Amino acid sequence: MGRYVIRRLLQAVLTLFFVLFLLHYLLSLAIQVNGNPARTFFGDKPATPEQIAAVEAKFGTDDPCLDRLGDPCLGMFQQRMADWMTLDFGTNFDGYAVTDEIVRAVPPTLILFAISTSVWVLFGVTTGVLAAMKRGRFFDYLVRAGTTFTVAVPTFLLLVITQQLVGVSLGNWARDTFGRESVLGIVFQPSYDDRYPFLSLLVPGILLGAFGIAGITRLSRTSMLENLRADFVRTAKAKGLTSRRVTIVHTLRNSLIPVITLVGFTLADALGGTVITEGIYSIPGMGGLAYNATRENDLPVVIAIVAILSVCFMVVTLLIDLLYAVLDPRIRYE
Amino acid sequence: MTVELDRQGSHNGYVEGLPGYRDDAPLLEVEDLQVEFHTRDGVARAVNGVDFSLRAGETLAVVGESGSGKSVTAQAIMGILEEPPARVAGGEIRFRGVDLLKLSAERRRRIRANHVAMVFQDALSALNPVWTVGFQLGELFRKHRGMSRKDARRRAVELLDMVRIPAAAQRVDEYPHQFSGGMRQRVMIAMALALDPEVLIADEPTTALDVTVQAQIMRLLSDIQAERHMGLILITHDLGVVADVADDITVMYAGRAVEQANVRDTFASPAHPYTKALLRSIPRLDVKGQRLEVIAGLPPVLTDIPPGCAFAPRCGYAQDVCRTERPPLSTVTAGRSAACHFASEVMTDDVN
Amino acid sequence: MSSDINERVVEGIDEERERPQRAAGLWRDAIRDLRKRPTVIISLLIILVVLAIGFFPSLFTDVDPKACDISRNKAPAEPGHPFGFSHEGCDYFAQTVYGAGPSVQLSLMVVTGTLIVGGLFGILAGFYGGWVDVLFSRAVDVFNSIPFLLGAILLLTMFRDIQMPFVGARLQAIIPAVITLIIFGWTSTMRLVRASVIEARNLDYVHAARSLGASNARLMFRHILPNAVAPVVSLIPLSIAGMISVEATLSFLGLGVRKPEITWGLMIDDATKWFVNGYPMLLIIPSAFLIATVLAFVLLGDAIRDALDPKLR
Amino acid sequence: MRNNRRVITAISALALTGVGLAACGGGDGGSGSGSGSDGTLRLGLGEPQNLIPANIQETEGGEIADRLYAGLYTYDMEGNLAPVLADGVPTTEDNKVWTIKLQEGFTFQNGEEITAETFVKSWNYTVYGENANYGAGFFKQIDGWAEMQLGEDPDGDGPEEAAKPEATELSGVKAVDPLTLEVTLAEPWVGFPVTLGYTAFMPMADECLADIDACNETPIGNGPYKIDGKWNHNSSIHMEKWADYKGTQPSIERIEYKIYTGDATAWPDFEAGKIDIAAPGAEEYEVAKAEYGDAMREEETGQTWGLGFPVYDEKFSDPNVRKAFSMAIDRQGYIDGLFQGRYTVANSYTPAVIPGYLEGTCGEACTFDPEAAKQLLADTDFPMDQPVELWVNSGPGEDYLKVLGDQLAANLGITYELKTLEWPDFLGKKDGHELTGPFLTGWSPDYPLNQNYLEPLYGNGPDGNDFGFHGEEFEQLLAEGNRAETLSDAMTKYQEAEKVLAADLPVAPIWVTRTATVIGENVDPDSFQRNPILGTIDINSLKLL
Repeated sequence: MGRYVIRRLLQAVLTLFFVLFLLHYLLSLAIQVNGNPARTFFGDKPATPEQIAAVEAKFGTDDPCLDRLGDPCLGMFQQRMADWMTLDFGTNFDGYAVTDEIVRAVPPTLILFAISTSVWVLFGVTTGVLAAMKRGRFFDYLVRAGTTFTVAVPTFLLLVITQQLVGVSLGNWARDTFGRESVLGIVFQPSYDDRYPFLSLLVPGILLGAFGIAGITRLSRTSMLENLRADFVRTAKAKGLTSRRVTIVHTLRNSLIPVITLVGFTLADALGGTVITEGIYSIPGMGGLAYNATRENDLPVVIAIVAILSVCFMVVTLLIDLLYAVLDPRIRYE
Repeated sequence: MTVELDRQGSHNGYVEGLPGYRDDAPLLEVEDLQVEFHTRDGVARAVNGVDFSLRAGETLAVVGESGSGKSVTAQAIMGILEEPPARVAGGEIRFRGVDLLKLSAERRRRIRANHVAMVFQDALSALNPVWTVGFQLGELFRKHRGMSRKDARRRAVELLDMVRIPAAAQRVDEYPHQFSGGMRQRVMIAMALALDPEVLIADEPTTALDVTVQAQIMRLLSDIQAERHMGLILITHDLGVVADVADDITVMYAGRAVEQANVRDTFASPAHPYTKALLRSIPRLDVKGQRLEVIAGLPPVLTDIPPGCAFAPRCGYAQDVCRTERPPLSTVTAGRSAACHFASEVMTDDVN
Repeated sequence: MSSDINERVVEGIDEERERPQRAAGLWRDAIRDLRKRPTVIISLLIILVVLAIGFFPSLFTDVDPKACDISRNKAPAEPGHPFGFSHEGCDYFAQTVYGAGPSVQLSLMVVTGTLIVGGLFGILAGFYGGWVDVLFSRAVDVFNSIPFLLGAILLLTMFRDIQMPFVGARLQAIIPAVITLIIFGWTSTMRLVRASVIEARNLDYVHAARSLGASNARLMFRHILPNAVAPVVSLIPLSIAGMISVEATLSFLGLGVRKPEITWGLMIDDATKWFVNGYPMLLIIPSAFLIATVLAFVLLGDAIRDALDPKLR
Repeated sequence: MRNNRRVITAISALALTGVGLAACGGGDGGSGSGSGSDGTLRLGLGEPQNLIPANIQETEGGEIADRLYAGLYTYDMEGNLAPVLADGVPTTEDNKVWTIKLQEGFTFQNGEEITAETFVKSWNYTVYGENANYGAGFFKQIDGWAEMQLGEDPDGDGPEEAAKPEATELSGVKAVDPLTLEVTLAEPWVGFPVTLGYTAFMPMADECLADIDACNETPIGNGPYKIDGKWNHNSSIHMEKWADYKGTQPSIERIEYKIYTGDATAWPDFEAGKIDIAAPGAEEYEVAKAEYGDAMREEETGQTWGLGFPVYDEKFSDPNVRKAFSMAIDRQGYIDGLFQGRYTVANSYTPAVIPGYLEGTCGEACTFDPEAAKQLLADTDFPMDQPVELWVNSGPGEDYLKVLGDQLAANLGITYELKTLEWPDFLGKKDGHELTGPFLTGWSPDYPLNQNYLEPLYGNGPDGNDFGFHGEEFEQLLAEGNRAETLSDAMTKYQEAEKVLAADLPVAPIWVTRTATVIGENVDPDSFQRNPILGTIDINSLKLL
C-alpha cells in the first residue's frame, strides 16, 4: 500500500511537470500568435515603444522569446519553476500576488463544489438506487426520462432561466413575504452575496450539480442493477435476511464503488460548469478567474491555477483509488 | 457438539406454528410446480409441473441439462426467484405440510436458512467480495438469533472448523477472494448449515472445482447430511456424483420431470430415452473402447415448447404420437415413473 | 440463438461477459432488439431529418439565412417566414435550418476524430503494453489534468486567425473547434479501447491466431478490434449528443464557431437574454431543435447500450 | 472583467458604471430594512483594475476615484472646468507657462496637507517611465516628459534592457510656493487646463507613494468619501462620508459597491431590489422602459462609434469608396434595430456633449442613400468580386459589425467576411496597418474638448495614426488651433479641421452612446444627474428618499 502511494505520487509529480510545461508552451504560443498583452494596457490610445517596453517589463512578458513564433521559451519556464521552488508564485498583470488572487477565489468555488457534490451523492445516487430497486416501474421510467432530459438541456440554459424565475420572481415574492434578510429571500437571489456565501450559493450549487448528475444517477442505477442480480445478493436472500439488509449491506456498498470514481471525474469536469455558473451568478471563484486569465493570456495566473487544479485532480484520483481500496478488499490485497 | 446445541436453539419450531403443519408430514413435497418467466420474447415456461418429495435423511438428485429448470425449481423452493420476471404460476411446495407458497413474504423469509438452506455453485461469486467471511457467517446468527457480534464471530469460527477449514480462527477475518476454490465452497456449505436447516439444497456444488476437491466437498456434504439427518436435494449434471451419493433421482427436461426413480434402478435400466442418452454421455470406467455419445440437437426454446413430447425432436425412439401428444409422468413399475409413451419399451430397450 | 435465450431466461443470473464467439450473435440480437423499440425508431427518424437538414439545408428553405435586414429585427412570423426574424433581422427559420449544419458536422467530425485517434492509441497501448502503454497512459493523464475549458480557450484563440488552404469559409469556421475538441476528447475513447483490447488480447483465440503466425497488425485489426468495438459503439451516439451540447456551451462562452456562420449554439447564445425580455420564442425555437437532436442521440445510444448489455435494461 | 481591454465592452461598461452597475451590498450588523432607509446607497460595479489615480484607466476605477479623491479641477455638467482643490482657473501669459493656485486647508484622509509639492511628487511618480503608469501619457505636453521615459532599447525586444530614464523629475512642473504650482509646456497650448480634470492629475499622499501596493488596497483619499475597510477584490468596496472633507459635503452617508464578475451585471439584482441604481442591458432596455417608465433616465455620453477605413489599403484609398460605404449605412435603422433606438445617430466626429461640437460635419456622407451609395461605388475601381473583410476584436462588437456587414451587403451588393481577433492581436494589427478592411472603432473622451476627438485619432504624431490618414490641411488647422490665443478661437479652428477631416472620411461615424439608467425607489429621481464627461453619477446632488 505504502509503495503504491509513493509510486502514484512520483507519477503525479511527473505528470504535473508535463502539464505545466505544456501549458507554458501553449500560453507562450498564444502570446506569440495573438500579440503581447502589454499592448492592451493602453487600449486604443497610442503608446510609444518605450511605454510598451515598460509595461512588458511590468507584466513579465518582456522576454524576446515571446516575439519568436514557436519558441518554447525554456528560459522563462525554468525561471518560473525556480521561483516556485522558493514559493514565489509571481504577480498577475494588474500587479496583484497570484497567491492572493487564488486564495480569494477558492472559498466560493469550494462551497459550490461541496453543494454540487452533495447533490450528486444525495440526490443522484439515491434516485439511481431507488430506480434500480423499482426497475420497470413508473419511478424508474421517470428517473430515466429525467436523466435523459438533463443530458439534453444545456446547463447554461437552465442557469439563465432559473436566475430570472427563481432569483428575481420567486425571490421577490419571498422577500416581500418573509422579509429581505429571510433565509428564503437570500436563497432565492439572482447573484452571489458575500455576506451569506453558503445560502446564496445554494441555488447555483444545485444547478451546477445538475451538470453531471445524469451520469451519476444512471451509473448508480446500472451498478445497482448489476449487483442486484449478482450471485452474492441471491445468497444473501437465501440467508433469510430482510430485503432492507440485502439492499443496504449486500448491494449498496458494492454498487457505490464505480460511482465514486465517476463522482471524482465529474468533479474535475465540472470546472467548465463553474465558469458558466460563476459568470452568470457573479461568483468570484476559480472558474471565473481561470476563464478571464486565459482569455487575457495572463500567464502567471493560468499556470498557477492549472497547477493547483492538476494537483487537486491528482489528489482526488488518489483519494478515489484509496477509497476504492477501502471499499473493495479485492483491490486492497493486490 | 454444535449440532446438539443448535437443535435446542430458539428457532426450532418456527414452522410448527404455521398453518398446515404436521409433524408426520413428509419433510418436503413439491407438487405440480409451475414457474414462468415473462420476457419480451414471450412467456417462458421454465418449470412446467414438477412433482417430487423428500424425506429426512434422504438425498434426491435432480439432473438435467442447463435450461431444464432444475435451478429454477431450487430457487422456487427457496423463494429467491427474481419476481418479476419470474412468477410461480401454480403448484404447491409443502414443508412438513406447510405450503410455503401461501406464506407471507416475512414468514417465507424466516423459513430460509432456518429450515431450508442452499449451497450455490460458484462460491466466488456467491460470496460478497466486500465483506469478510466471518461477517457473512456471523450475520446469520446476529440477524436470526440476535447474537452479539462477538458471539456471532465465535460461532463463525466453529462453523469454519466444522467444515474442516484449517486455522479457522485466523481465516475468519479474511475475504472470500483470499480463499482457494475448495475452501470457499466449504465456507458456502458452512453458511448453509449455520442455522441447522432440515433441508439443504445443493445446486451443482462442485462444478467449479478441481476433480480432487470435488470428491472432498461431496464427502463433506454427505457426512454432514448423515450426521444431521437432513434432507438433501443435489442438483447436478454429473451423473457420476449421483451414483455415489443419491438415493432417488429426478431427471428434468424442458421444465418437466421426465423420470423419477431410485438411483440404482435408473442407472440399471433408464425408462426415458433422455435419461438413457444422458447416461450414455458419461464416461464409464467399466466400458472401454466405446465412443461417448452426445445428444444431438438443442433443447427447445422455452417460450415455444412444441406440442407433444418436448424431447421428441432429439429422440431416437420418437414416433408420430410423440409429436402430437404429451406423455404424462406415469408409473412404469413400482416406485418408478417416466414421461414417455414408450417407457416400458425404453426400459427394456425394445424400441425400433 | 435459442440456447442464448434459454440460458439468460432460465439461469436468469448470467453475469458472463460477452465472449468473442458470441459477438456475432450479440450484434444480431442487438439489432433485432433495437428494431422493436419505438424510441429507437423515433430517434432514428429525428436523426435522419437532422442529418438531412445539416447536410442539405437548401432543400428545406429557399431563404438565404445570411440576407438579414435589421429593420425586421424580432419581427413575428409571417407567411414565408414561419419562425419570424432574429434580433439581427435574419429569417429565423432559415437560420434554424442552416444552423443545424455546423452543429451536426462539427459533432460528427469530432467523434470520428476521437474514435480514430483514441482508438488507434488505445489499440497500440493495449496491444503492446510496456513502454508504449506507459507513454500513452501518461499522455492521457496530462490531458486529463488540463481543464478542458482552459485548453479550449487557448487553442481556439490561437487557431482563430489561421487560414487553411482548400477549405471553404464554413468549414474554416468549425475546424478550430473540431481540432480542439479532438485534442481534449480522445482520452476517454483511448482508455475504453485500451481496456477492451487488454481483455481481448488474452483470449484463447488470439493466442491461437498468434501461434499460427498472424502478424501484429493482423492480430490487432482483424482479431482484437472487432471484439473491442462493442463498448465503443454504444458511446458514439452519446458522444455526438455530448459534442452538440459542447458546441452550444462554447458558443455561449463566445468561443467556438463564430459569426457570421450560424449554429444553434450561437442562436441560443444570442437569444438567452431575450427569453425573459419579451421574446421567448427566439430562445425556444433553437433550444427545442437542439434538445430534440441531443435527446434523439442520447436515446439511441441508450438503446444500443441496453441492447448490447441486456441485463441493464 | 477588464472592460477597457475590450473596446467594445467599454460601451456597456460606461453605460453600466456610470449608471452604477447595480449592486447589493448590505448593511453591516444585518439591517433588516430595505436599502435607503439607513442612509446607504447600494451600487453595482465591475472589478476595477486599480485604485491609484496614476494608474486608473477604466470607468470602474474612475467611479471609485471620483468618490475617494478630489483633483485640482473637475468638469461640470456642461463640460466646463470647475475648481475643486484649485483656487480659480489656471492663469498664463503665453499659453506655455501655466500658474495654478491652490486653496488652503485641504488634507488627505491620513492628515497630510495638500500643497503644491504634493502635486509635484505625485506627478513625478505618475510620469516616471519605470513605473509604467497608464496615466503617464496625459502629461505628454509638459516640458521634460520625454526625459522621464525609458531610453531607447538598444536591440529592440532583445535581451538588453532599455536605458533608464534620464530624469526622475518632470522639469516642467515646479512648486513656486506651497499654494502655487507652475507648469511649463513643451509647446504653447491653450487647451491645457481642460485636461486637468482627469484622474491622472489627482494628488497622492506621501504615505501612499511610499507603499503604492498597500495604498491600492486601502486607498488614502482626499475626497468626499473614504474607504471603509479595504478593497474586497471581486466582491465589494464600501465607503462612508469623510466628515473632514473641506469641499462640498454630499448628503449620502454611505455607499456600498457590489462588484460583479464575469459577464454578470447588476440588473437582476436591481430587479430583486438589492441595489438602488442600475443600467439595463440592450436586451433589458425595452422591458425596463415599459416597467420603470419615469424612473428611467437616458443621457448622452461622449462615446462615439464608427466604421474605420484602412486608408492605407489600396482598395479604400479612394474617399469615394469610403463615402459609398458610409452612405450605405442606415444609421437610424441600425440603432433602432440593434440597440432598440436608445443610441443617437452620429453625424459629426465630435459628440454633442463635448465643447466645440458642431452639428452635421459629416453631412451627406452620413446620410443614408443606398442608390447614391451604390452608384458612387460603381464609379470607383472597387473590386466587387472579392468579399470585403470586416475586422473586430472578439466580444459584443462581433454582433455590431455583423449587422453593419448585413446592411453593407444588402445596400452595396458586396459580400463580406467577419474577421475576429483577440484584443491584443487586434490592437497590434491596427497599429501595424495590417487590417485589410473596415473595422469597428470607438472613442471615449479624456477631456472635454473637440480636439480630443481629432488630433489623437487622425493626427500625424510621431507614430502616425491607425488609419494611415494624412491630411495636410487638417494638420495645418489643428496646429493653428493649438497655437490659438483663446480657447474659443482654438475650438473654431478645430471645428474647421473637423470639416476638412469629414470630407476625407477616414472613419464613418455611426452612433453616439446614450446611457439608460433606472433609479430605484429609494433614490430621489429628481436629484439624479450623470456627468456626461466623467460618466459618473453626480454624487453631490443625489439624495436618498
